[in-house]
Amino acid sequence: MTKQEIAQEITSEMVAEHGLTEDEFANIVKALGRDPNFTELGIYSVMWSEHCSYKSSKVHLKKLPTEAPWVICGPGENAGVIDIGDGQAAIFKMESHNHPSFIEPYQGAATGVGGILRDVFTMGARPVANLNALRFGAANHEKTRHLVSGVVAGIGGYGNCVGVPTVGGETGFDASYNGNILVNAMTVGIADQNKIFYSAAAGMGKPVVYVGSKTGRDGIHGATMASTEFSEDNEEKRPTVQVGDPFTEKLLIEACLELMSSDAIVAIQDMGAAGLTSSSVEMASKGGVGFALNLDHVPQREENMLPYEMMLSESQERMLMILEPGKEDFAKAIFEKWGLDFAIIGEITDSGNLTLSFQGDVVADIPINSLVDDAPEYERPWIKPLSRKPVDMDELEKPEDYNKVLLDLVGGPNLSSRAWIWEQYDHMVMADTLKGGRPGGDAALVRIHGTKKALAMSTDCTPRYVEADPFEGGKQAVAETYRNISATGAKPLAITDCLNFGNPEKPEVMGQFAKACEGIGEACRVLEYPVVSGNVSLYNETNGEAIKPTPAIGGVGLIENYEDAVSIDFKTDGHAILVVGETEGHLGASIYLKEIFGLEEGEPPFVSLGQEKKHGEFVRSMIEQGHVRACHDISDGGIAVALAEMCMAGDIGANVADESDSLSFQAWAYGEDQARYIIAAEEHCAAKIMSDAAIMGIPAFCIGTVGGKKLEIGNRISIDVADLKSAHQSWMPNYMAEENKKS
Amino acid sequence: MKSAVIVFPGSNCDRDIQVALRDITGVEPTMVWHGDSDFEKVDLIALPGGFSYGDYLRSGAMAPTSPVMKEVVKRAKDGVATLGICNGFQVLTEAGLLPGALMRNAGLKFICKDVKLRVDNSTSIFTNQYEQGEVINIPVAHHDGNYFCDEDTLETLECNSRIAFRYCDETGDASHEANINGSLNNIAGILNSKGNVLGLMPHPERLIDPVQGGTDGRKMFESILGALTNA
Amino acid sequence: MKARIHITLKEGVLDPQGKAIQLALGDLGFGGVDDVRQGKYIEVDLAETDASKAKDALDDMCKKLLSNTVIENYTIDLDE
Amino acid sequence: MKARIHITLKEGVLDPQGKAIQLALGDLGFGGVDDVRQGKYIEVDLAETDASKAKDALDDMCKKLLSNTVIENYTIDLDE
Ligand SMILES: Nc1ncnc2c1ncn2[C@@H]1O[C@H](COP(=O)(O)OP(=O)(O)O)[C@@H](O)[C@H]1O
Ligand SMILES: [Mg+2]
Repeated sequence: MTKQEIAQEITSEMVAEHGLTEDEFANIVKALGRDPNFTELGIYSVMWSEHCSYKSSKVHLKKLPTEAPWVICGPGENAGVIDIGDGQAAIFKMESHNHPSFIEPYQGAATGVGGILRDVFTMGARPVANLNALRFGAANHEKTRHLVSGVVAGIGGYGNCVGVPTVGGETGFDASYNGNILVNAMTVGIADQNKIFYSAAAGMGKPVVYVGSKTGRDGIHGATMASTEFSEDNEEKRPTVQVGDPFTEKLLIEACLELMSSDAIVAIQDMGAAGLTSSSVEMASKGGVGFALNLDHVPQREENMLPYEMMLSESQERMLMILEPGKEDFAKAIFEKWGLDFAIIGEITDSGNLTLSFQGDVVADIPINSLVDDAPEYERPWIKPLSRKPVDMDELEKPEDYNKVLLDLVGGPNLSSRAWIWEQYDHMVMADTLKGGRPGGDAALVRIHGTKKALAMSTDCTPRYVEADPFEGGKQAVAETYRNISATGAKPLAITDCLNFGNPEKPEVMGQFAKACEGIGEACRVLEYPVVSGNVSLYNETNGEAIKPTPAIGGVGLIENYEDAVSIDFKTDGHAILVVGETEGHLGASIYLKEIFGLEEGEPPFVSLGQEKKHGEFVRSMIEQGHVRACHDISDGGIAVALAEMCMAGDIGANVADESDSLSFQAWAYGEDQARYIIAAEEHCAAKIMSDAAIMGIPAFCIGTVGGKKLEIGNRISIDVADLKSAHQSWMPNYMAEENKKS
Repeated sequence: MKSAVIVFPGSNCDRDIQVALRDITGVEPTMVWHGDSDFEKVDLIALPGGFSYGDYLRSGAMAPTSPVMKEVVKRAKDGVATLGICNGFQVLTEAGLLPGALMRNAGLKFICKDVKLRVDNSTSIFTNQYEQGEVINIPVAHHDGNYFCDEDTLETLECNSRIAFRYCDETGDASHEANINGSLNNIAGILNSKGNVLGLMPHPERLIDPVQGGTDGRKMFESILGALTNA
Repeated sequence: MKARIHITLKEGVLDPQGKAIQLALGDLGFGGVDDVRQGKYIEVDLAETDASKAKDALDDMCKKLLSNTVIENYTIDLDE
Repeated sequence: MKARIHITLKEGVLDPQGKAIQLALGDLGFGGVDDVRQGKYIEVDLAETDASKAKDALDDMCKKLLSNTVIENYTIDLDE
């Protein structure tokens, strides 16, 4: 692009190329009272993109509950903040980097981690844990291995170097993600409540300061790319991919935290999608002020950069802040000590405009409120998703060999061990990851440094359910994190979400979105488990094929004394095994149907939120009272898979009675009824648990005992734990070993 | 016992080792910034894990260019106890305080998990609380831990009991299968000829409290404490 | 037949390694280092004896495995 | 003045990356790949205009930082 190009008149093609509709363009002209120039068009296009403006999703997101007495800051800031006692706060958020990761899996995933880390430390928190929710295409799809290998290496490459442990997540394989993988990264940080930093700019004349890496022409239009569908030839029209520099990020964390321990910062914001544009516009808009920036002062990595490029660049590892006047030199010394760029690029004005100057000319002058408040907001048409018929299990031939079924499930793509993944992540750096909270359990447990408290974290979503019934599926995703956290003994406090869906312009997709949001909201209300931050990723479609609706939920909870926490592994011979919750044998939309029969049919299990809450509270109180030796929630694959996981984790067998009664064995063993847990406890504790449960009207049954080398369930299942483990642990490494083999 | 932890830009296990040293020696270690060319007299110098200078170019390659390393090299050569963990080990080899080099893991992937180590020298200042041949459990977390040196060096290391730790299986056998990263002779940690410098890839500072999954790392710090306070 | 392949970052793509090396050289007292870019160098020994066939195969290898064409360029030199 | 530096593993030093590439090429169906060695390629822009001074400085850089002489060799080419 040359200077002439910048000065050129705006044509309708240019408007379309920027992803703006004619109506939207007309609104720009109205807001400005004139035609925008090229730089201004670029700025509007990113601010009004789906990614930055949430234009299709806003109306639905407004319905999510965001408050609780322990919520310090809900959605709207860089990340959500909750009270975890003793004057401390947990700050967290989840974000997608789906499109970039499909194009360049290593750098896409790496920069996704970098971006979410910045969202968290920009608020004053030291990041203490990373999680990642990943969805790949079918295992046999030609691109899948390459994407898995790149994404995992990228997440590890960034997180390991920065020195934040990657402690959990989830990984699924399904053909609906063949052309659109999902890479959702979550960061959790800890701050002192009196040292939380926000983004609202204030104070006429105060300096606007740029710190971190220099600006290059990286990823210009990333935000617009995340706001359109993929087509085959998108892959060719690659915008410059951003390359992450985790070393610089580490320095940036340390430098920012060092500066934050003083009182020099008025406001601070990371430069994420749409870089300098969105960071300055958001800071100014929140504070109701104007910004005058001199682009000549922006640290630049490449030559002859134009205002358009500087404003839209998505170069990584950069932050924008407002300093108290007089503190510039003090701040500069800190950034220089850490070897980072520091530049005063402008000041706060009372014009209410974003005014950019470049080589002596004013090159853009836009009312800030028009970029934010006038951004389009659509109530896109949607239709209620069709409800599915229940599956008639009697029509299906029953498996002959239930041992094989169980081995196929725990040794298949979706339930096999993810150790191949998490062993590439440093999940112990910072030395606060608790043994029982290492990856592989229900929720990750990270001790709050220097205290007896620990955070419990889990990401969950069952897209099979959301596809079958977005409302129930939305509820279930929230409920599963609630359960995973409760199963460790921690109290679930709040969630972040990452709502991954297809093209919102399609009424069916919008219907999924609307209903899933309703379900999430409902679950949050009943469970007193509000949404404090989140992210929406739409247009996850290729050639018109949408992904399964995937509202990934990241839950965070707290345990007051980590010595009380329990893990999923069966421990010792003789412990009684209990099931808490009602087993009704629901097989619709189950993993059993999908993986054993190849069927994706039926309604998902109904989620009784009342039971979820009651059972979760009960399990937590039993753990707190010290009655529980091991605990695991029952989810994909039902009782049989949960038992197998507990045996494998503890390297010990279990002898369980076939309690199917009036249900068929398959329904009893593999049904995915919600609000259930498996508990192992010493015999006298088991009796206490059952009597307490009876008093409270909670179903709790003893189904067997821990011990031996085999998992035995009635006379249908008898497998050496060693064989279960070998099936469970070998799928991923074997699969990935084929990486370069011709398909 | 006084100790110093050297902090390079990109170090990220500096706090972990600081906590371990404080806990076990009862004395707050001095944190020394890479840009400082001098620091107070200490009994132990610790080079932490992490990614000094991003581990760009080669792991540990750039740290020796920092001002503090001139002083570290000098003191280590004068006999001050010097411990390099993970990236610290890589820095020690790059700085010439230990022989050989740490190359990319044979499997090419980053590895983070608990591994078994056999203690092959239980007389050094770093290892005297372990039994000879004891099998211990310690986490590793590295991408470049594949120890290499020339044949003569290897023989010298073997003949002089300078191999402190080897990757092994549960029975203590330093088998091929137990060799997680392709290191020559399953080497996980080595001593210099005077015995005052130890470099190892595993992270003993991550296993000092039972809730972390065990306490096999404590004994290393207890060994150092015992050796250096009695001396 | 022996091939030498150079893989370098495309122009404009951030090179954190090169940048870090440049800084370290400065710390070591080397003045006047204006820029450093780091790439890969791969030597491949091929059984193929026909230069044009070898070149085609190498080109394919670079595209499919050796280079990441999203951010890297490659050049192939054949020793003949 | 621009220099091109090649850093390669010494003979006898096992090259895990090269081996992995060789295997992967085989898996991808490329036959007849007898050996692969991976090295580094570094481009340095120097302010120095005197070739012999530049060469000396570069040699020093390679010894002190760019290569690990325990395992690596280097060569320096100067564009003049
Ligand atoms: N991408 C990943 N990164 C780190 N840990 C993962 C990843 N995928 C799965 N895990 C871990 O594997 C275990 C099993 O995951 P999942 O099947 O989702 O558990 P659950 O069904 O209990 O929610 C969890 O401990 C989870 O944290
Ligand atoms: Mg989970």
